[in-house]
Amino acid sequence: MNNNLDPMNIKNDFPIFKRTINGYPLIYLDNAATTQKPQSVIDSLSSYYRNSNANVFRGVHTLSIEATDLYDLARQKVQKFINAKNFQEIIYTRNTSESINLVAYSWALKNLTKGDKMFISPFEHHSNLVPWQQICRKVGAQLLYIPLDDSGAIDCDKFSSLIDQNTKLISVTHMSNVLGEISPIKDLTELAHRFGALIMIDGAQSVPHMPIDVQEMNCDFLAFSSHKMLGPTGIGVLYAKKEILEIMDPFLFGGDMISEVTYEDAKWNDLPYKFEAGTPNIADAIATGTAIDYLQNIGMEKVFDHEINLVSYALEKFSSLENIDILGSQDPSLKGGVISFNHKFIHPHDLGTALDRFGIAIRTGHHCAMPLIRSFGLVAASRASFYIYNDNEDIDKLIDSISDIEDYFINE
Amino acid sequence: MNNNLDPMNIKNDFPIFKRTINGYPLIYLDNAATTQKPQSVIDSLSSYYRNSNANVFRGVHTLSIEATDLYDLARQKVQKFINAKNFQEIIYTRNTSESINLVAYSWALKNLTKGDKMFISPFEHHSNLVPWQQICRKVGAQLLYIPLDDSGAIDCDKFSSLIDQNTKLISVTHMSNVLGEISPIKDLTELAHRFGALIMIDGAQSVPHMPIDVQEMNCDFLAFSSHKMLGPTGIGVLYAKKEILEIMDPFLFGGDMISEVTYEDAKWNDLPYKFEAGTPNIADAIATGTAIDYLQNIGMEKVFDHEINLVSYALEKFSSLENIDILGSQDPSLKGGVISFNHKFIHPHDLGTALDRFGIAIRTGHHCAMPLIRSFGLVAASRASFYIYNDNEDIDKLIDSISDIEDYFINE
Amino acid sequence: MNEFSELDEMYREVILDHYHSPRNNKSLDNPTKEIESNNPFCGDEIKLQVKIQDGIVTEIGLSGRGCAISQASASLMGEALLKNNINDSLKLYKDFRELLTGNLPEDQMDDLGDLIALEGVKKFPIRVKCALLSWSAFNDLIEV
Amino acid sequence: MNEFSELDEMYREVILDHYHSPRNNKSLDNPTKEIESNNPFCGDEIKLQVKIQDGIVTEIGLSGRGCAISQASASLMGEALLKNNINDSLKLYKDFRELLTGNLPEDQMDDLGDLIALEGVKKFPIRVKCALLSWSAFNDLIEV
Ligand SMILES: Cc1ncc(COP(=O)(O)O)c(C=O)c1O
Ligand SMILES: Cc1ncc(COP(=O)(O)O)c(C=O)c1O
Repeated sequence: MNNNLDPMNIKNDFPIFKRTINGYPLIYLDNAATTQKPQSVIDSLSSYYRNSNANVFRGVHTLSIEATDLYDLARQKVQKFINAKNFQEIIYTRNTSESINLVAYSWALKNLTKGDKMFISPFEHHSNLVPWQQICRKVGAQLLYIPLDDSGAIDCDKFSSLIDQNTKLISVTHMSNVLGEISPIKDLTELAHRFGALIMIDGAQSVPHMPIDVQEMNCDFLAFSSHKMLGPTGIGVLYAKKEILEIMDPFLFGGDMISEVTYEDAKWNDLPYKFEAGTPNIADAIATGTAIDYLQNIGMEKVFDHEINLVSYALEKFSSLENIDILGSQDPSLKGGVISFNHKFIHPHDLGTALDRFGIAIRTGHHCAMPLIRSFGLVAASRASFYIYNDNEDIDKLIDSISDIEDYFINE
Repeated sequence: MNNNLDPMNIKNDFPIFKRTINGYPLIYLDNAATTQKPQSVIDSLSSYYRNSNANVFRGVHTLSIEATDLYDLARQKVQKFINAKNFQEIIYTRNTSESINLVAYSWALKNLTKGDKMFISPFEHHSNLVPWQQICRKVGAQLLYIPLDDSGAIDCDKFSSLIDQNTKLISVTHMSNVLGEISPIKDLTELAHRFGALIMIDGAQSVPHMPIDVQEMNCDFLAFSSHKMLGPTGIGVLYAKKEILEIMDPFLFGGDMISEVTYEDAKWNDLPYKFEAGTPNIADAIATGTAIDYLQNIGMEKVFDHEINLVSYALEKFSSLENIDILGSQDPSLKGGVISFNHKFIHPHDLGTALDRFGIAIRTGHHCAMPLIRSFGLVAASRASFYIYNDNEDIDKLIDSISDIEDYFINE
Repeated sequence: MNEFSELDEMYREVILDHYHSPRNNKSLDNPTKEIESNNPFCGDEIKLQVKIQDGIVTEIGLSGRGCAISQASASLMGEALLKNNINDSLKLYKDFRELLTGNLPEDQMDDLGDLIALEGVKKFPIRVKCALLSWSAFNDLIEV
Repeated sequence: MNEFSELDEMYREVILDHYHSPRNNKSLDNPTKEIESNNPFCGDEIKLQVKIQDGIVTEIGLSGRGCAISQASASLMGEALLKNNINDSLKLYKDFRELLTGNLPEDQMDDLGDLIALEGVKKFPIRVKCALLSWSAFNDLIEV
């Protein structure tokens, strides 16, 4: 028991669970969209603004020095969290979407040309799909999809016969925000590098939920969002290998990303600052460090194990509901803590509205993955996604409530 | 008296003034870099994360609906604050720098071509300079500088003989973050429009300090940052006229900015969402609304008057220090609450470090306006900049401390 | 259970009935006009066909998929349009929209007939779009 | 005033003296090597010229502008370099840098001579760059 995390204890650290929804205690199962925040993260924000708020860099006054130190320290925490080799490899952005756009604009626009190929998977969130549609169209490159096997999983064998020397980039989600399925990153990375292509990992759903070691993964780029891992909204990260960042052009221009400016020209600042224009999101960067402290205090192995346990339990429970179809694999060993499902007779929006009456928050709709949802013959689906404060009881309540709602919508 | 704001009372709303710096009460004169935050803004962040945190749009559960409502309401507050005609004209960005880059990428890259001209002033912050250097170089347009008169102010007469039909864009700071001087926006806007050019206003230093009415100003774009107006870091605004936004291409691609996506193509969402990719900075947008509430409760006329009074008082006081040169105009009627100065014998960094011993925070360096600082024959300068919580006593202490420091550095 | 009493305000019996047994659920061979409309965000889809004679809707074909509210609203709309003058129906649309998004005066509510069953949707603002999808499709059909 | 006692740790008398009367403040006609270096962020500038004979710095020319720390440190460096073996001076740089950014053992401090006057800068980490500007210029001058 000592080796598992204790969701009840954890829930106490999250003030939002003190509130009720329609008279019910909140059961929050929308973690793939954004997670709740522990008191320590909220305190980190107030403490910064109450005690140390100032603009960073170059200030010689105490507040500015304190703010700069806190800001740098937070970046070191991010670096250690994903085991990046260098401090300079951690770039702050607004969110995963901006991290991907940064690579699209600063790397791909320059390095993809007519006739080149790039691959993504059919599971991508719009954020790892739409930027590439645009870039490939602009430069005349081909945007291709990694093939799937009969079970609907990424097929590396088939893929290895499609990838070639003209392939310059693979960008693939580490874990699908719809299906929860985990991509074979290791094989894909090896394949990419064998053909001289770079590989970008959309880690929005993986970094918050499992141990990540970018040196071991050997990926070239990794993107993730703080708000999906207990941190505040408005801040995300792009990890990239230093040697790649060094030859990339800056993306946004302005204060802090330059070292010298004349009326005619400008020189870029060192990494990581070269990619961070204007006053950074100081407070949220610092609070991201606090979120990482919280997660590391638990341990990312435990986080992952806990979610696997939850998803196994949930899959088993769901199998008792005969009108429910699970999207994608039902093998918990292939999945993180995300389950999307469809009710044969109740539309996701009706189900979502009804569950909300019981205080249960699930997500319904296309989950920013329209083409994937359509590939299941659907236009919308329901999704329950878990995190450290969820427990089996939450799942029991979800299943029981769905049964009650079935009675209401179907039998009445 | 009733008609003036009361800085002592206001100071009580800002928890940071309870702390001491090196044993002294904090005297914060670095407001052009970033301002301090009232308790209400800090509370707004915690309250959001404690009670309503969820991802916005499309969610049918209570938290998501609440978060979306709060997020939309905040945008309405911004809209009213600058008197924009439409909700759709308010785009959230990270900061002023990103707002300017958005226009550079989405408007200028498409609408400027070889042989075109654009003008900026010699007073620009790097954020309103470096993006244009890059864009103009890329498209082969000329980046030109609005001429100054003998007093060093923008010379609209001379300018009117330089601007022509090939001029496509003027981008100019409303108030210089170094000199505090206010640009003749009205004349520049008329000139721009007479020649069919658009005009962008860098409002980073004006929107926080004076009443702004974009309809009356008739500018095409306006950029500003929340962190310089009592709000949190990590959020800024681009205002643009709806008809211009409508024909602009999106900038960042991803979730939330699309309405429909297939594996091959995507359709853009309506304004303002078309320009906001990925999970927005929800909490900081909401807190920006709270900052606006605070400012509007005082009244922006009063804020402006207060700063003019402070700057008049400070200029008078500074004239008693014989070794100090004020940069730019000394006429308080031309300036907002910013004074940059240079000590004949004490380097800004030594002065800044020494003032910090007395709890006084000023900024020293190039203030992200290197070419302007160099045009004064300097490489660094000192800057005191004011806001609603500053009073004459702060200025007295600044001046007295500078005298003491002079004794230390010069006579010893 | 009392959670359902709140839900009942939105999902009245007549709505569930129309959802489960949509009226005019067919395809017309030679419609005067037809339109397809969808809300990509939630995936509601509606196809509306009408035969019009002398300003009167004489036949209606409806199909679609989506949530109970969008599908029931379409079915209820079909009944309201049928055999009615188009201009009267446009006026009905305006009143119905006002009911859900504004403040329709009590005395005008009577004219809405069965449509009043959807009044409870007002308490769920996020679902108002669902109730209006078919109606705005009808409006587009006529205006264009 | 006691604020100045803290400042005194950084701005010792010897530093202010070197700041006000920089040593070797001249331009050499035929330097063996010369370098210009600056810190664009704070605007400190330094120009260093050396004449070198048999591995020994025989003459030195220094000029620049900037804060008291950067200019005094340059002046102090000039005195330390003059008539000294280049390799010894590079070793001195390493020790000096260690003094300000790391933890130089007590027993090695003696070798620093007058440079120890800058020890107080350590308490103001943001100013360490100022103290090291001239030294890293020297390092670049030799290494390149
Ligand atoms: C005039 C002016 N423009 C632009 C900026 C850039 O603002 P931000 O750093 O918030 O992007 C500043 C702030 O330093 C400024 O003073
Ligand atoms: C797999 C995946 N990629 C990208 C994103 C986009 O993240 P954000 O909205 O924080 O930019 C998400 C979040 O919804 C996601 O789940």
